[in-house]
Amino acid sequence: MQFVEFISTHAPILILAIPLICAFLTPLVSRISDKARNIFVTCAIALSLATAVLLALDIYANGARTYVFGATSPGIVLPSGMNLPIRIMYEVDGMSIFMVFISLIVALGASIYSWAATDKYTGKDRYYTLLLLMVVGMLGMELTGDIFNMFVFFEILSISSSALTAYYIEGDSAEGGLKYMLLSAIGGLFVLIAITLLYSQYNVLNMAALASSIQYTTLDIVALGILMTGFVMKCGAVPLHMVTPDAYTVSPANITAMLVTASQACLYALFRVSFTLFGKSIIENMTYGTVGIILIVIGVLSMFVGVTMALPQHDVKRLMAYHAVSQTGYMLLGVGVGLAVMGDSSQMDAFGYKAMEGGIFHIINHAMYKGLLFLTAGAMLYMTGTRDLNKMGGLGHKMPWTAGFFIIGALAISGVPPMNGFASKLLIYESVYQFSPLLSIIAMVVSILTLASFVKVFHSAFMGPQLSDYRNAKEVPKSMIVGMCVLAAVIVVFSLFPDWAVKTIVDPAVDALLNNAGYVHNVVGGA
Amino acid sequence: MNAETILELIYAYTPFACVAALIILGLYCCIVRRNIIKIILGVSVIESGANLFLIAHGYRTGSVAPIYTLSPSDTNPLNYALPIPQALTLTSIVIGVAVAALMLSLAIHIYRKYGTLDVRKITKLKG
Amino acid sequence: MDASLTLETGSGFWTPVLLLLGLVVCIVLVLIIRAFGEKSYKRGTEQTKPFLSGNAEGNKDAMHVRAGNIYWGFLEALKGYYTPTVGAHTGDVTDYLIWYIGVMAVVLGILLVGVLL
Amino acid sequence: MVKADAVQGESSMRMSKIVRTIADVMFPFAMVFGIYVILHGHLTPGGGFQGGAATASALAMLLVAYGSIDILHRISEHKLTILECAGALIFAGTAAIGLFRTFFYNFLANTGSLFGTYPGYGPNGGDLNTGGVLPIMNIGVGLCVIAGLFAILVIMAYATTVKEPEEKGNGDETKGGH
Repeated sequence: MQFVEFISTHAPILILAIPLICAFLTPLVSRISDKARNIFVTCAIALSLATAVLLALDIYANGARTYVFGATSPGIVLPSGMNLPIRIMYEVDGMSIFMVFISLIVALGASIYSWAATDKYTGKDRYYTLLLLMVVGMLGMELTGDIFNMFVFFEILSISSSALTAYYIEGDSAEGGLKYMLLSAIGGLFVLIAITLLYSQYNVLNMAALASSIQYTTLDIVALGILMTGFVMKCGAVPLHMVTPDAYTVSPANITAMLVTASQACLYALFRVSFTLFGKSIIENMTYGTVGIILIVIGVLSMFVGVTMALPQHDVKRLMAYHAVSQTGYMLLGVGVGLAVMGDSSQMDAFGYKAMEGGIFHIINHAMYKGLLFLTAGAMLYMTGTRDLNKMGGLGHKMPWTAGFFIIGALAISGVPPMNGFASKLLIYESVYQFSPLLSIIAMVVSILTLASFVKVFHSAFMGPQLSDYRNAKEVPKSMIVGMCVLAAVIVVFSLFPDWAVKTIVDPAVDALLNNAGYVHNVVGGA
Repeated sequence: MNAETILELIYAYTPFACVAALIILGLYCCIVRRNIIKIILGVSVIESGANLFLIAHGYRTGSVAPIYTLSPSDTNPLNYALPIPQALTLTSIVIGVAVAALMLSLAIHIYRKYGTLDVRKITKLKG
Repeated sequence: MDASLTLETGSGFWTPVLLLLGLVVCIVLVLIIRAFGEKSYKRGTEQTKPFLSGNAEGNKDAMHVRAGNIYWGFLEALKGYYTPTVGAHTGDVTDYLIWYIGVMAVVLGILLVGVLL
Repeated sequence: MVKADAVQGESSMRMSKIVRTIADVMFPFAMVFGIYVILHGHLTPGGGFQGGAATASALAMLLVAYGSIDILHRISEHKLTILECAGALIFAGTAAIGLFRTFFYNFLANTGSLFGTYPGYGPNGGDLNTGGVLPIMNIGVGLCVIAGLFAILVIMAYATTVKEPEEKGNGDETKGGH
């Protein structure tokens, strides 16, 4: 019992510390055997997930938690005599833990998948170290309550993910990795400049303390713009999406699935900045509409350009990458509508809350089905040795499991009832319709085009007669199927019980984003 | 406004002018130059600008280094330079080293595969 | 948790289990109707071969409609949209940077103007 | 894994005898300086990363003088990886020991034991035996940075000497924390 209490007290850091320490143990463990290392890495992620569940139960019951590093006890936010926090601290609320679930579930599926998917390559100990570091980067961004710490983890995430994108130098992967790294580096530097702008005015880096003291001066507005653009670029929204398809195309399939969650970690950072950090000041200065409309415009552009660019692609992963861009647009649209009416409580109650519910529910749905789709694309690549849809055909005869998972993912992403994608899109359609009917109609058209392009993939890859090139194709190894199963199982659960999912994990996340005063109160007190 | 105030203003704003110059130079280098190595150098220049920006906030005129044991005995505690921006700058330098190392090693691989470092020719991924 | 099977969506609701039940009913109906059909289908006979207006069936590999041919008409009709959009994605990393700086300038402009208004 | 054989241009990579001798002479001084910066990280400007970078640049001097092939005969990339991980584990492990209070808790400070004496009041030369867990973490980060940077340099130098494509290992040392 004492052990559970210990874990529960230190859960915010244990979620992060377990993958971090295991990342550096991985090269030592891999001296024993490959299998031991694979199991070790998966266990690390699973342990972290279990801790996250424990923490989530506590948070849903008792509200947000803070964890202060280096203090004599985790709860000492303000050391004696201080009225602003000086130590690095983690602040975990419903939104953070929601994103932690996404990252860890996808990482779990991807790590199991990579047991067999990487078996023809060498240098796997460093590969797994980087994979765990990537998980650490995402978790750090999502858990931290300190804006500079967020920048550090943002960079750890960029470095490890672009190193993994280019890890197996085949064809053009170095090009994709370099582009991703270059844009992330410059985006990160501008984020740092924005953080400096904030620090120079308020002498504090803690997000809650910053949020309580921000005056919305011209420098603050500049900082907000730079932060927003940086995170929008990393989450892959049009017109800054161009590096996203390039990197997603060339990376190994399980890494692509994790890149999706990496981009969502940046989406989380965007929401955190615009709702929590600047939430109070943009309401006071009545500019929530402007900020919200920026997000909506970017979201609608992403939806439309992403899906139309996906249609002519013949590289299966590039096609899916454009869909990732397009689906990011739904989240930006849903949450952007919420942001645009944030200061108006009547509109907020009428449709803003539902729109945010839809947008945030779509984040977890998208991570699961897009992860699953990328994993099936990896399975096709594993068997056929090509990403080119023009060369594929008839794989359904030999790969029934992959085909089945592909159907689940494709139906979910196209928003076909009864899949989970439909539930979150319905929330978005109905609430956005009250904000502006045109946006809702565009969202529906995009959904139809999504279905069209996945019909194209399904037809050209799985249907048709068996081709002579792939006469020897067979189902992919078991661990890859298990990895896909993890994500497919989550999709099925969310499809059958959307209300349970929304009430249990999505609503606390929405409340956490909107409850800006509570976030501040946890740290600074009073408020 | 006499000459002394103007001079003081110039002293106060010189670091920020340098920051702006470094960032603009770096961006210019990234956008106009075609060689990948030079683009990576441009990123490093922007990074120096960001670091200078951070560190410039930690200093005020006449302050001493924030080393407790080595400072003169009559130092006013308010007269120490701020240590936090220095720690932040160090962190950002570490990150910069890792980023530069990664990008340069990727550039080596690109040169092997494509036989060129010209970004206009490294466009297999497009459309 | 007060979760139920029905998701309230603001102006409507959504119950996946009801839809699934409906689907099951439909499938049962289809199967029942199918059971009334002819039972003369035999595997491996002439019956199962594809019928192409009396022409011989071509090579299996050639019969598959490849991805490049799907939606050809759609793409051809929307050439005016696709040519510039695809062309904008040059693959040149400096262009990406220009986009980034440009969008940052626009966002900053909108935010700064938003305060003034 | 980088193999030190099957390489062309071995002789051309070594510098002249003058350069090698001067590198030999300067090497201990550079090493001592780097280690000084690491060990005094809690007293003077510097610390794990700066000292590690200085030490790695001493090693880089050898790399320039002798060429990557000679260096890879002496120390394998694998050993460097293990050293790097050991450094990172010292850092993270020390932080994790503090978990009986909080992560990163400085449990050694002011206890009188190793690195635990009180810092003297007023101006003084500084006592190495202070700082609690900070020196230990500095040593961990230092090890990590030395091994990581040196591995990157060796591999990049090696990669530019050989013509056939080979599998790469790249930088993953980004221990930040402020």
